[in-house]
Amino acid sequence: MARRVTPQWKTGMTILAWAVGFLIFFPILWTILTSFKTENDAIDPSKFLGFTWTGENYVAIQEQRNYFAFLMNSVYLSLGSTLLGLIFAIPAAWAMAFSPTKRTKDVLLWMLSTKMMPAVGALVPIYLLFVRFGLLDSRIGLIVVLFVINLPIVVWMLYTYFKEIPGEILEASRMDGANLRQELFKVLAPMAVPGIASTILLNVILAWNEAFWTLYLTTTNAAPLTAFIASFSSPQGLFYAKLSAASTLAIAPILIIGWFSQKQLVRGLTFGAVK
Amino acid sequence: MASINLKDVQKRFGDANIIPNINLDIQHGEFVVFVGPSGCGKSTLLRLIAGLEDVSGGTISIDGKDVTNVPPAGRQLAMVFQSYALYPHMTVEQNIAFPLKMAGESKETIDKKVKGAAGTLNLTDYLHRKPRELSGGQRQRVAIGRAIVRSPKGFLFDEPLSNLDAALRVNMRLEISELHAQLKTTMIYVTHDQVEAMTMADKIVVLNRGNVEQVGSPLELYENPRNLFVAGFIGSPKMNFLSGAAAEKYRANTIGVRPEHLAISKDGGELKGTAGVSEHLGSDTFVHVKLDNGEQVTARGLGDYRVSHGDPVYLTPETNRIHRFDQAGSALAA
Amino acid sequence: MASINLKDVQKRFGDANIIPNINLDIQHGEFVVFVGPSGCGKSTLLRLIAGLEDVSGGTISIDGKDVTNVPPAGRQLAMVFQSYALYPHMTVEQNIAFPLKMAGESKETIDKKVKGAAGTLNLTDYLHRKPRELSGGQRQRVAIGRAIVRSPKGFLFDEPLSNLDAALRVNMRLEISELHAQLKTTMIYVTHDQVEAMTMADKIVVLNRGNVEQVGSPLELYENPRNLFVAGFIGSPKMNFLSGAAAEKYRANTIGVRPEHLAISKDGGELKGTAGVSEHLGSDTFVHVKLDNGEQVTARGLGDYRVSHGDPVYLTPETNRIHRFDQAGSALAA
Amino acid sequence: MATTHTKSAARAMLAPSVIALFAWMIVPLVLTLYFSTLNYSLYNPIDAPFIGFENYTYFLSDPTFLESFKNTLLLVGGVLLITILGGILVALLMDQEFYGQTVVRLLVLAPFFVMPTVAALVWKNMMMNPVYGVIGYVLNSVGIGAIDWLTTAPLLSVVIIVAWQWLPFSTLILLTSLQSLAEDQKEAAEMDGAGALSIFWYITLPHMKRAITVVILIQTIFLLSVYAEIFVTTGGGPGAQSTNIPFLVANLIQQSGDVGTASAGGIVAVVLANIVAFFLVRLVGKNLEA
Amino acid sequence: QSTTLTIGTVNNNDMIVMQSLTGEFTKQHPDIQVNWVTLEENVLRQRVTTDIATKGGQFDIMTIGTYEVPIWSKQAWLSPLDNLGSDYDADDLLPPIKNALSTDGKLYAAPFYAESVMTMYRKDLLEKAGLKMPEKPTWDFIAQAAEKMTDKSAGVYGICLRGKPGWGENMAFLGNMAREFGSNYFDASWKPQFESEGWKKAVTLYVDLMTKYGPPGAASNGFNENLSLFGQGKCGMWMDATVAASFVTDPKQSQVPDKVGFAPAPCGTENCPNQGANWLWAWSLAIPASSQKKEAAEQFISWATSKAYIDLVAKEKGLSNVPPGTRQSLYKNADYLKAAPFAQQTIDSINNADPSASGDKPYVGLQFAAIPEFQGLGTAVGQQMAAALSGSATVDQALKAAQSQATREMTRAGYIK
Ligand SMILES: Nc1ncnc2c1ncn2[C@@H]1O[C@H](COP(=O)(O)OP(=O)(O)OP(=O)(O)O)[C@@H](O)[C@H]1O
Ligand SMILES: Nc1ncnc2c1ncn2[C@@H]1O[C@H](COP(=O)(O)OP(=O)(O)OP(=O)(O)O)[C@@H](O)[C@H]1O
Ligand SMILES: [Mg+2]
Ligand SMILES: [Mg+2]
Repeated sequence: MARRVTPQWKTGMTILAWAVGFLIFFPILWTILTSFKTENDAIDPSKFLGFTWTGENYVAIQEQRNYFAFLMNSVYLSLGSTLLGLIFAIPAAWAMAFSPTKRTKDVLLWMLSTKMMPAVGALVPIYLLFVRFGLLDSRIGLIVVLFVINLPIVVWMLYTYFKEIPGEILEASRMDGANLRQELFKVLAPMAVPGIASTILLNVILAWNEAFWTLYLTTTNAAPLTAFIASFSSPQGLFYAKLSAASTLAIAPILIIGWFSQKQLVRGLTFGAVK
Repeated sequence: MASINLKDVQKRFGDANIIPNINLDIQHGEFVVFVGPSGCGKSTLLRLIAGLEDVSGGTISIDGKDVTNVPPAGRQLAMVFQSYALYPHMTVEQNIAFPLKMAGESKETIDKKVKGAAGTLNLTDYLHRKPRELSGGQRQRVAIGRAIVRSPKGFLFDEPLSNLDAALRVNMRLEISELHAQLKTTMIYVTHDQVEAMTMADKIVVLNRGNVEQVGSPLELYENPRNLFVAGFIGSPKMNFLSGAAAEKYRANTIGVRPEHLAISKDGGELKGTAGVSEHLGSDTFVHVKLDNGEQVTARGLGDYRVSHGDPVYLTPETNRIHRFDQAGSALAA
Repeated sequence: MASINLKDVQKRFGDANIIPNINLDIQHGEFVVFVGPSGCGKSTLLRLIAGLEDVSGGTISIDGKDVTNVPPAGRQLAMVFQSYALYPHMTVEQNIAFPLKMAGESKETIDKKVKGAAGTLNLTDYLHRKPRELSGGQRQRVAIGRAIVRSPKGFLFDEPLSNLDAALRVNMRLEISELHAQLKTTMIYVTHDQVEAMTMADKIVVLNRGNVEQVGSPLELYENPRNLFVAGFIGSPKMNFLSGAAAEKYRANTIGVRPEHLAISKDGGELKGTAGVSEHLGSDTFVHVKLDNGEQVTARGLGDYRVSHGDPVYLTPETNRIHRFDQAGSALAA
Repeated sequence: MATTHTKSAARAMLAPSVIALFAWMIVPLVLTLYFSTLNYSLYNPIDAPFIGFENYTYFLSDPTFLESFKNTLLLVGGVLLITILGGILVALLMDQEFYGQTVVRLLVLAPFFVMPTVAALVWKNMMMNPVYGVIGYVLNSVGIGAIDWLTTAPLLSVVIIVAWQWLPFSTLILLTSLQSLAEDQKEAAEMDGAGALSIFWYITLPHMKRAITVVILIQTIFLLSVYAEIFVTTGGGPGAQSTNIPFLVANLIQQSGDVGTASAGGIVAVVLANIVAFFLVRLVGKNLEA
Repeated sequence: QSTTLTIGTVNNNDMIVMQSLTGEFTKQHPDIQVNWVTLEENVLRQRVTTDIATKGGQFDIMTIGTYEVPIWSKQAWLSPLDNLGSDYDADDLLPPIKNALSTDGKLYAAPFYAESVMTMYRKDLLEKAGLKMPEKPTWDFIAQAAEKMTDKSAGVYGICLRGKPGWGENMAFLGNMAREFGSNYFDASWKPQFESEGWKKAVTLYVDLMTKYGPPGAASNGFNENLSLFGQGKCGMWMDATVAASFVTDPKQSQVPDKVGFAPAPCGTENCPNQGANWLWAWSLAIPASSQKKEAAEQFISWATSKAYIDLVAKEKGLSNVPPGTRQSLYKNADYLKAAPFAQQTIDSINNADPSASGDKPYVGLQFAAIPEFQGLGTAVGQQMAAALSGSATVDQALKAAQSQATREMTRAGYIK
């Protein structure tokens, strides 16, 4: 933890890491660049940076659809379902990580197995239910759906992270008179910050990118960015640049969320807590 | 302040029967020390009392109330963990303040109490550090601090001073004794340190493989160990055991003499042997002697006692300090 | 077997200057014990030597070769961590075998050595357990086992016996001493236990706030502490310090007398006082006495020495055992 | 650790999640089971007679069914292989000290932020297209010649796209796991004479075991249901070369409106997924404990 | 009080123009508000199908095609458009289109724009090749021209055709082409015809042309991809929907706007049906029977498919950009015929297209068969065709597989007894 790395090593790693990062990021970079091209430049793969920059695609897009309405829905849906997910999953993961029984593993696997049903298979039943309860095109209905479909993942992730935390620290808090809620939110949660941060990030992304239910169960009031994108994929005529602009708009907010949560994905905190 | 009673308490981990059956009564305000070999079940017993583990059988009551199924928070005991179990995301200050916060104390009270405890524990300079930036002993002190700021019904200390230096340890010993004298709170204290056990305890419980070997005041155990195990366990360096002719002379299967009751001389005495290694502690010198009958004993001499390896020496036990044991290892009446 | 030299070694953690400047020579095959108050930098120094931390300045050499920038593996030292640092996913057996496996030993050799070490450490029954199923002392023994199975150039022990019971501790002490006698490997040993320090060390290094206060053989430190700090730190209970008239009598600012050199009597003596608490260790009794001039001192009596709280007592220091210190705290020549 | 009290608390804490998931599972499941026995077409929803297992036999006798099943396994296996191995390597790299760590980490995580549809569109049109795509352009300029990815290697193309999307996930999980490895264990291993490789093999990898297991299980679940990427890029073709089970089932309902057969297909998919999961759990499940 | 209409539509250019002009409509009808749900074609189709089939009632107006209208109107899922207003002039609609959108003489959807098929070609390249486009091109001529026009080193490919599998993608083209060689999807007893002579010839030629003279990656090229290729000047000829014409002649989207010529779709046999114009499609607006806002919805449809709307677009976006293929009056407008060089060919093609059922063709539709099973079946067959094109199967294998798959499906659906 306290050993210096040699400057050569650091330089080497810097080059390697940036190269890998660049390669992995390249398709997105290309999309962002393309979004500033004219449609004719967009289909010429030899134009990397040497093109005339234009913002016309963004203007065109905003003229067609109200980006912010979709954005706000995406924000509501992903944050809402994530919040709901955490409220349900933190206790559940705590239970399975720190009070395991013979059946814990089965329960965990069963949770995952609820995700095995192909979504289309459940489409008609769910659609009928939504019609029945008047939930179509409502944010709340969709938040609930996104919450349940991601719940197994959230539980799983938290479970793994919680498992790494020495149980004795929780015991200490019990001795210190903390009740269950305090144990969970004052002691466990802060210790698991990196894990919870990546879980939140993951869940937000999954909810943000969920493109089946969000398309089928919304029309306008609750339609998120997936619907926004669906209105830009493959229109007639050249569309790479406009598609890129729309994609950039759809990715940008979550990249920003990623940027902030990235700082939370810090080194594990348990070091030094127990012998 | 609480009385704690264990009735037929048992604990198994899977197949391993760690605590076969323990009965124990701890009175209001008593200072009880658990001693026993490593792995004998001291920490487990503490955790059972704390409510951190379920008993496999039997009942635990506090103040006469059966608490066997009461969760830890409901038992109102404070504990210092052998492994410290600090909150890694909190500073020293927050760690110590945590139980007070849980008890809903006011900010000023908390502040005052934390400052006080930190002062006692020499932690004032470290209040804003996180546990990972502390030395081993400092971490242990934080763990102690966290336990002593509250006013619980009883304290459970699991080797709380093991990583402290002698001076600090003496201080802390006095602090804890004083705390006890002040609050008259029941305390259960696990230690491997003979000095701690002897000086702090009202009552020592000697454990061995999950069984109570003997319960009594420190001097009682020192002077009248019930059996070979207790005799060998209490006192450091441990009691010398002699069998054969030397023992028969006292009509016993085995006799025990503590090093401090074995006078050493170069001129003459009851038992003859050859000096082995001498350990010079400064205050005392422990001479390891190989008796002519092949038995190995240790005798205590003065701090500046010198004897060369291989020299013949003579040892004389203080007759009235001899402990006699029968074949089964039980002590025989004096 | 290696000589280890520290030259102007410094260590800072951020702003905190933990080790201002240390020079230290450790000879081939020496057994060196580091002692010092909790938080004084012992573990840090060990980690610097091990190569687990970078020095902020200065050089470390092993066998005359500068290893300041050599990674731990290249230094070929074995270490017992204060925090144990066991591998949680490996059984006891695998934990102990790990360094041997890394050294590419054959399966049989590994097996033999692991069995051997486990026997020595009373761990044979636990070989297939994972660390989390062990008691504190058992974990510590695994950590020791992991270090001693190999044949490194030197050993670094960070409070390796702190969680063991007295009997086991004596055993382990002898085991380690024997290991040292056998292998003649350089050993650096951190401990808070006076007995360990006094009996095991060829050389004790007394640290205080990251500085070396004194280096010397155990008896040297005991008998000729260079200053008040060392005098107070070595020996338990600690040396009594007297100033004022009593000291002036010996032409010193302060004089020090160890409890064992202070004869206690109810009849008469040099210093008069009132008995306070008596601590009965069985082997000895420590009587805390409040002198008439208000100073607080401790005297050692025999194990069965009894004196009631509040009784007048008289103390007589052994004149030739008195330590004299000047105003700055440095020892004055005898 | 566990006491009756914590155990009953645990049950109470687990209950809401279990109930929510159970409801989410059982309602559609029962309805789907019911539909799967009907001759229920979206285009003729009023008249849906009971036909027993006919939907199942029809679905299972679909000539593309076996190929889809094989493709499903290949897709899952291929992506897992790439993302686990790649994820470990990238996570190790990201764990090193280098300049611009935050930025690079974000770059590496970014593909996961991209909606599957968008990712597929971008790869199809701007990367893999032999005329407009960057890959083709690069291959052309080094003289190898553009490859028509989606026609010549349709399944591989889908694997590449999906792996690109999921690599960040495994990297993220593995990186978080790497960072929770207590430093003193690595230090102890170093003291024990372990080299970088040994430390990785004996300390780091066992530590990451659970994380790897989780990545495998979670990804498998998602990969078993890959749809958008296929829909956008190859449309399952040519032939059925890149059709997987979900795509097959989805086509039934979305192209033919055949709810009955799609439901049967859904049930079959669930069963198959459970079989796959069962073997996976046998393979890696023990890492979940402890 | 005000009514809010939710309109589901595809993201094609003409619809996007319609959205941008919504303000004009709401100005005229201040009590009506309009919410647009714009989705990609496939997604929209699935979305509205689910909704209408489950009576979800999410949409007041849906954009659907000539494929859905006959099926849905038979299910009574659509409201007849009997109240489009006095000045709507339904008789001005092109007869083939109007027929295709009517069931039992009632109009169930109003055409927004319509298309048939034609040949688009590069006049300059053809000239360079020393050829001249005949008035009625044959596939023999096309093959010859494709060979001559191809110059792969310059990135010019003689012919671009749809390859992307899908009933609305490659099957639209191949269904049309098969008819140019005299074959249908099904015979009078609903037996699939994929192994008939016409299909064999058509697909063999198609694969042959595309592998020799087509662009790389043809098997994943759909309408849009070909549009880009053609606009880039990479294609010599392209047979596809007539709507493409306004893009390839638009200087903003095309690099060859004035080098494009238009000709009828080629024929493979002497007497090819409908002169080769075996394609008819109209994106149309319809009202689900479940809509509570039928009146307002009809007002909107009336506005969006009216002559006045065409004038409005002409004014705002230019005359050549008006939605084509729906109204006779547009093709009587000399200005339009001048501004849109493709107009004549478009109207001719549409007028030639006759989708109605006949003796040997039991289904409505040309490039598709208007039965519910066709989507799935057509797409599955389309996959086989793509496999043939990509070389992973021979033409015979592909057609055989197509035949057996289709037979299986039709048997199950009860068409084949
Ligand atoms: N990472 C760190 N950041 C800041 N300060 C640190 C860090 N690690 C240790 N320290 C400080 O350095 C000093 C020396 O620590 P070290 O662990 O060497 O003490 P020690 O002598 O081993 O004490 P103990 O006997 O209590 O184990 C302590 O005051 C400690 O708080
Ligand atoms: N979770 C567990 N599973 C199995 N055995 C266990 C578990 N926890 C403890 N043990 C065993 O129970 C015995 C008693 O352990 P305990 O921690 O109570 O010992 P201890 O007396 O505190 O020892 P020490 O002085 O070394 O701390 C030990 O032999 C230990 O190996
Ligand atoms: Mg213990
Ligand atoms: Mg230390």
